[in-house]
Amino acid sequence: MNNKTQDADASAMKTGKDYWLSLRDKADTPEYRALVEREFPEGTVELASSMNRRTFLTLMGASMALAGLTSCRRPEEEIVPYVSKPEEITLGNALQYATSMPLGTENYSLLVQAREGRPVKIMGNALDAHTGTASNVWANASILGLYDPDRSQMALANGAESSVQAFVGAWTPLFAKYAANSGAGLALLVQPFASPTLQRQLEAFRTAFPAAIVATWDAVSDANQFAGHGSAFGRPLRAVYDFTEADIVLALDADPFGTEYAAFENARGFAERRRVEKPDDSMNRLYVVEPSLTQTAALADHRLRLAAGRIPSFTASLLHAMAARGLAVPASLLAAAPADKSIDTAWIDAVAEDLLAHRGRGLVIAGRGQDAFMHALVAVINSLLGNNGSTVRYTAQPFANESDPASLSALTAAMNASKVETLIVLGGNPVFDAPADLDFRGALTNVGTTVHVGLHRDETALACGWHVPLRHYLEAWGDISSLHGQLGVIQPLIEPLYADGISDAEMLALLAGGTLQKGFDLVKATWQQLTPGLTDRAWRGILHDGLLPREIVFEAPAPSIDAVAAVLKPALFTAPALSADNMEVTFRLSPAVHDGRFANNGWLQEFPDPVTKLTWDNAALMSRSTANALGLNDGDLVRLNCAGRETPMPVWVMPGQAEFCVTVTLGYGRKNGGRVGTGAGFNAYRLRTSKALFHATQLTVGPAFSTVPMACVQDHHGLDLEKMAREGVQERLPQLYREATLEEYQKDPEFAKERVEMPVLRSMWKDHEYKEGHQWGMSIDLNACIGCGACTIACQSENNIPVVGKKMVLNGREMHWIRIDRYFSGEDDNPGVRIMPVGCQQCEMAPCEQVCPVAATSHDEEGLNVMTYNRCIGTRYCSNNCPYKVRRFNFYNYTKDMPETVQMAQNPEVTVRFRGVMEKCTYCTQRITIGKIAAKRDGRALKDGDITPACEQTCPTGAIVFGDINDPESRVAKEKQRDRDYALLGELNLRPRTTFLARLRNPNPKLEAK
Amino acid sequence: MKTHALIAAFEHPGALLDAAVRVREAGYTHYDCHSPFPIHGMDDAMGLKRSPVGFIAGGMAALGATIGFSLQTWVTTSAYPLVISGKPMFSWQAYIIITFALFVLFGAFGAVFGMFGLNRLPRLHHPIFHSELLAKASDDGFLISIEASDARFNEEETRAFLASIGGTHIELVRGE
Amino acid sequence: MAQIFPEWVNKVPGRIALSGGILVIFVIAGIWYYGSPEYTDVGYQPVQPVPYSHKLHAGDLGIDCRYCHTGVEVSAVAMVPPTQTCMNCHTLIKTDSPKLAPVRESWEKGTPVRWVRIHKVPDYAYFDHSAHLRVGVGCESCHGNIAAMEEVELAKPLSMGWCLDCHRNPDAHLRPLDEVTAMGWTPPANQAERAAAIKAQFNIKPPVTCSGCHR
Amino acid sequence: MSSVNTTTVKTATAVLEEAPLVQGGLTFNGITEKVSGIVEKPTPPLWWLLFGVALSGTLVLGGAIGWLFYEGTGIWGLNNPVGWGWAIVNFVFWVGIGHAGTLISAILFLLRQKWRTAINRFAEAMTIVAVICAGIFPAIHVGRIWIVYYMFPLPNQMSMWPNFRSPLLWDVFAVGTYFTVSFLFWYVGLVPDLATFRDRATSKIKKVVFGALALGWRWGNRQWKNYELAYLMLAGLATPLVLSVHSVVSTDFATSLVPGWHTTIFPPYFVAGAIFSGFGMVLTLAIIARRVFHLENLITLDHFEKMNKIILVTGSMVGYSYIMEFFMAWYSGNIYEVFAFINRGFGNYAWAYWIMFTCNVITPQLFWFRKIRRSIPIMFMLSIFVNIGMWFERFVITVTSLSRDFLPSSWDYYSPTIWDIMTFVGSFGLFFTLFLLFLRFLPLIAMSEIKGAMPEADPHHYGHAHDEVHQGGAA
Repeated sequence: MNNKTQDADASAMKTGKDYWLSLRDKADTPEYRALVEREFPEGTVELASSMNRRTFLTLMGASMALAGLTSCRRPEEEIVPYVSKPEEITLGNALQYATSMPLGTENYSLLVQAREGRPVKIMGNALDAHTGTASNVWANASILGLYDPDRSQMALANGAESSVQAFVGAWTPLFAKYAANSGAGLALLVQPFASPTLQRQLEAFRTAFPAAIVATWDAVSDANQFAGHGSAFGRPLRAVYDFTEADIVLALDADPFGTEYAAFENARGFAERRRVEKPDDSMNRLYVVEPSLTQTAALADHRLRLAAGRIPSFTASLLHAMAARGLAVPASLLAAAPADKSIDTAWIDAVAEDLLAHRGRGLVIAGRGQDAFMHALVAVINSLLGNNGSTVRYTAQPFANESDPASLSALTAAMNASKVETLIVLGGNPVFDAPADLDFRGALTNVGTTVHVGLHRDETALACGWHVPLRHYLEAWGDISSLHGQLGVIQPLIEPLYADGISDAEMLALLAGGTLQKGFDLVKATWQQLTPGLTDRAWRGILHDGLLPREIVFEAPAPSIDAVAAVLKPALFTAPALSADNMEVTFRLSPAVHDGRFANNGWLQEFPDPVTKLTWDNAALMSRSTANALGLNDGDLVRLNCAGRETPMPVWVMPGQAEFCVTVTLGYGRKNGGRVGTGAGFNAYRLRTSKALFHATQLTVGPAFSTVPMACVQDHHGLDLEKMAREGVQERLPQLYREATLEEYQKDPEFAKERVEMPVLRSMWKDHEYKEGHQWGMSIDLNACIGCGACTIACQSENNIPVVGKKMVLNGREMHWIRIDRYFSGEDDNPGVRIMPVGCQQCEMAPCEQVCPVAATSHDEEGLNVMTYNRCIGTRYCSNNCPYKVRRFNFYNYTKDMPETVQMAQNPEVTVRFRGVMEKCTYCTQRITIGKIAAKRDGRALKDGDITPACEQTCPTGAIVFGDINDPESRVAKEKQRDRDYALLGELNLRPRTTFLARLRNPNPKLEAK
Repeated sequence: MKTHALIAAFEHPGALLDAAVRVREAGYTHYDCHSPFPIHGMDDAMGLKRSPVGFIAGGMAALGATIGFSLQTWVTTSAYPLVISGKPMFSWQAYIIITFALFVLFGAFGAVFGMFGLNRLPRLHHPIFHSELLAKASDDGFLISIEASDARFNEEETRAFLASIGGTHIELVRGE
Repeated sequence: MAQIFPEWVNKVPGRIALSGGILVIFVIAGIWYYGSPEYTDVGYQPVQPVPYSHKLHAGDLGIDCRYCHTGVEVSAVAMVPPTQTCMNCHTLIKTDSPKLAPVRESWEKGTPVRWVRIHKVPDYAYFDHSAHLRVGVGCESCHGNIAAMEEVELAKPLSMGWCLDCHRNPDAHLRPLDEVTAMGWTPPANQAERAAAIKAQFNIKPPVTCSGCHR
Repeated sequence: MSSVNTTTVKTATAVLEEAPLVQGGLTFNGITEKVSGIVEKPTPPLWWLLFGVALSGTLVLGGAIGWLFYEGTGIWGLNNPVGWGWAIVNFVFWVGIGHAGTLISAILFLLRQKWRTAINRFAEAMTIVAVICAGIFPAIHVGRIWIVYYMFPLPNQMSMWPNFRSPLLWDVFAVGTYFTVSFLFWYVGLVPDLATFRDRATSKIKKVVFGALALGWRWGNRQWKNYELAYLMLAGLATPLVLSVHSVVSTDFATSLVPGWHTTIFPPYFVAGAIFSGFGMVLTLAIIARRVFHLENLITLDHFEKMNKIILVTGSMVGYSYIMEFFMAWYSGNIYEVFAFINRGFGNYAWAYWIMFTCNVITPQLFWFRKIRRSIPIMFMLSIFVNIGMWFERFVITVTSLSRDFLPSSWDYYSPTIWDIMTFVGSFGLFFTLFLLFLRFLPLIAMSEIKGAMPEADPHHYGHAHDEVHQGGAA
């Protein structure tokens, strides 16, 4: 949508409903259906065409520069003002509203920027002490989810268009019936949540229908942990880690900085202990044991690859090694958990000694994929080491309704036994993601009345009799509770885009109470209960802040060793040997599309997996030697067979994968995933059973029967580098990515600058001096970067970066302005991982500028390397001459066929680029300009931190620092003073404004020597 | 129809060269030697001065170079100075190539159009084209034409003179 | 060989060269004049749905620009006023003027008045009203003397070159803040000194590089 | 100079004298008849056949460009590291081809190499056509073709000017100048021959057309005097120009910092390569034209042998450069530089490198043998190899360097699409279309110049002593 016609947008908002009704009609055309049915939607390029106004004008603008060659006057354009203007809106100025995003039981406190009543950008809410302005990939991308044109827009009743009102009509007699029989025959399947209002409604439902079945299901959850902690503590508690206190961290098949819960806070705490500012600062040490390389392992000081099924053996061996070194481990425990001598004993001994040397300052974490007994055992180990209460505490999340896979099994059993007459699926997509052995789709056929309430007309919606559209969280009222007990209000920031729909709170209230109530009233009522005596003024304050800071006290109960020992059995610690005939499969949540719920989000589909760098696809990850043993290569399409269940999946060779261990990512292979999600990847849920939700053995891999082109943003084409090229990469890596061990750093704090023999950096001319005014610069701390990629998506959202589709990515044309480079070093089997965010480095002596024949890229007064899209003729010479290859070219008109709703997600402060134009990171020049104007308007001086680019703002660990390098007091100037500061390819004398702080590792000397 | 010129053919380039000397020595000034290719030594034989084309080309080349250099200097230092790659506004090294290109371009224009100008070309109609003999110069004819406008021109005498220096196929060309 | 061309043909090349030269000069001059925004844009005066007179309201009645264009000092866009603003007065004054019928209709039915845009910079150029108004650039500098216009027309070319002229040398356009909305303003004799003072006061360094306007 | 001296000189030169340039006892008239006859005789069916093929190639080019304009540069195989692909390769290739024509017409003219007269017209025409083909590519390869005029210094309402520091802008001026000067040079040379056509013309149309094109040339020495000096001036200007053009083209690469591009050796190396490839193309075309139009007496084996020697020399220079590049990379000790060159020889595009090396360095060495220098089938084949090799040279430089530059994270592999191929093939169509039109309608051998280079054209040939002339001249 056009930034110059805010007035017009405003009126569109006002008459929003009619507008969207007509769009819905449009969306039902045969072309649209054909699109949805296509196997491989190739991104935007080939979608049905209609030139949008903005791009048309971009073109016109250029041709009008020919000025008057046409005799006609300019096209007439209308200004459509408000009839009566809403008080809070000042046209042209952004407004920020606080709200929260729920994801399972996770809570993201957000600040949403809105333009003329239309949310355009999501940021973290600085008032949330635990996350600050940070947010993650999913939160950032959820803005696109709001404008998803494939979101369900109207209720369906047996496939025919219907309405929420009609559903209310249909529910009323059922309500009466079940109210009378206590709910016998009624079942409710919900997704996990942590919400006072939803919890209250669910209680009301249970009270109204005591005989009804209530199940909670999410494909990936921490149920194992609850079960394990249930046996250790007698209660299903959740572990909360304090990384700031931990000197030694051991992650057992865990990804605490990646896809597991509380990842921001974990990463933040971890990074704090890595923010080494001077040589005598201390630093933590991270050990990782896992079957498949995770984002967490990329940060590890030591990593051991081990099949998921053997992690218990490792843990037992560790326990024995610690016992041998003086840890008082009860004999019952040692007997129940026998050691496994076949695992690298030197490694185990080193970890054992390290943990023992840091009692109370160590931390052992079991991943959510590990079985319940492992969580119990780990709780005991932490307790024995004295870490309990120091680095790890426990809590039950307030108002949380956690996922319980057993409840889904019970529900399906009841359905199959025809004990369920009416099933209501509130959110989620169980037909797609329920364990394959439950055959949820088949079970549905035994239920008389099935109701699905969801955002999309997905697999479950089509399998149910009723489908009721759910409101997106940005257009509904709700509330939320965090792990820390902080309460947040979810507020609608926009009138619902589609007239027909219902929020989850409203739905639950309807089910429990039989009448349709307003979401706002439900939430307000809950909060009046929560905070007795809530005044209007206080309520407005809460709505303004979006949250009510509250801290619950975490507990540190002692685990019952006897109870844990009773759970453990030696049989649990003997994993069968893996071979080509009996491989292990592990299931992983997608860092992009989650469990499949974000499959129709183009930004996320095109988001490169932080470790594999794959986009638009998942794959069967296996090690080089496993692939060789099976005679397979990248992109080979094979059939994975796990105990009789089969799914096709392309192979991707992944360094660091345990032998005969295949890892697959969930969430792909949607059949009714919308125009973007349908057909992307392959469905791994087909292999997943309720007994083995995270890892299973008995996997066999069939021969290749086809190939799939895999869109990897690095090593495009899955190009296997020749030996010569591999050596070349390894040779230059120490210069590009500078790192040292803590010890080396202490000996030589200036090591980063000495990694390259620098010539004298002198120019043959008098250099331009950037001394006046603000001079912008950036510093990226490689020691703090966890490679999560939130910056990539935040940037995409802020800067209107188009999604180009799989075909284009395959051709090396992805558009991300800031990418996360990932390199492997060392051995293929267990490589070191190097992660480095690279955007435009804003070189002072930018090589791109001098080669542009039309001066479309040049420097501004503040040292920015600016790119003027409307001047660009597209020679691509600048990109060729950029040593960082951060410039991106619009090979096609990528926004040509952007659906109107998606256009609403565009940031009006940034030009939408037309075909044939080069683009790149600008340090968010629009934010700089707006920040400067705002300061001038208010008559104040800009201060450090007033202006933050989207990447810095969203970075969970504060690895990115931006500011005025001309101000010696600014954070960035200080960062750049640090001894670890270095410029990527600094020897080229381009004087990049972005510099990096070299990474430090803290290896255990005992293991390093080996 | 008035008389334009007398035109005569000679056997070969050598004969033409000799004849040219004779014509000059006889005091004729409005005459020309026509040949299918330039004949070495003919300028001396006819007593012609060196062509000024070189000066025209040289002057134009200098003009081109000046325009090129000053345009670039003006644009980058005065019209719209932009910081490009941190280099000085006045980057004379970078201007050399375009300066040189315009030097050559203008020089070539000077040479070609200077030559056309000096030769009064294009001139599609010329009385000499009434001559039947002239076309031989396209092929293998070596001709001398003496124009009637010459002070010494006398149809009879000149005809006899041409014959005396070896001219054959003597033709009277009549203009309009 | 015979004469191929008649004698008059000899004059043709010269004439072609001459007329070609003249033609080229005319074409260049034509493009220069007719192609420039001074010609193509300045004077654009479309018919508006309501014959609103700025001369009457801003000139004769002396209503300040900011009464209606409320965004001008606080936002990038000056904002065309909502119907509500019109009705503030016109519920009392000229309540049945036929000229105001579209406004009343808008107010009653809640449908906006669809004005025709006159002042427009391209989509890729970002102009911020507040940034200019707050440092003393008068409305008139870009819009002309609106108070003298019965119906608004485009007074300035709004081209990039025109913007740059002022960004490079803003002195003639800087006023004390309380005079920014004044129309028909003539610079005082000591404008140079006053401009220097205003520049110092607001630290005015108008950007002349690309990022000043393009994002 | 006495007649005795003249005889001495004659005797002395007889030893050094090479075989006559024009064979078969052709007279001035014979040359006129031979060359004019080609145009005057009815169009041979073979010409129609070739023209048909070439014209369809041109249509393919038009189609490919049309689709390009409609869809954007995305239809090509370009990607992020490889921003320049076949379009730029073709551009450099065609510009290089053009160089032989100017070299033959200008440099050999200044060096008084009379043998040039048999092939210079033809080579110049090839230059112009090749530069037309070349000029297409920089124009169409840009993303927004409709504003390509931003590259010209035109006053505009944006107050914007082009960036004179950009080698691409230098290209615009250098190639534009090159085309203009080559065209003027060619046309000036054509004027006397057009006058011959005019004088021989039989139909009214031909008379008017050739009459107008000949501008009223009268063969008079008063015209020849200015003409000769202008021609000399043009040769003098074109000589540094031709050397500069490919040097400027090489700065597109040499002034960048891409390893494999950033090389000071490029200007001379590119010029040598250009002459090399240009002679290869002249040879290919001359062999065909000689055969088709029976020009054996005008374009002799000696001409071919001389060209083959130039190919041998320039091929060796190019080969030297290839080796020197490796040496300099190794000597620099810069890991990116070293890698760029090892990658050329042994990386993902090694196949292209070795095609290039074989065709440009190894096979031309066969020209050390006189027999091969004078064997038409073998030299024809080798000339085609030269063209293939030189196209690959540009491919190797452009694509290999870009595909793997500094940061391995951005490395990618470039492959052309059908549209790249169609555009390239189509450019050959255009080349041959224009060239065949030239062959059909214009004198493909410079009659006037070749006559002037014959011994019979020298007044001394007739045994005449010119003492008096010289005295007269001095008087």
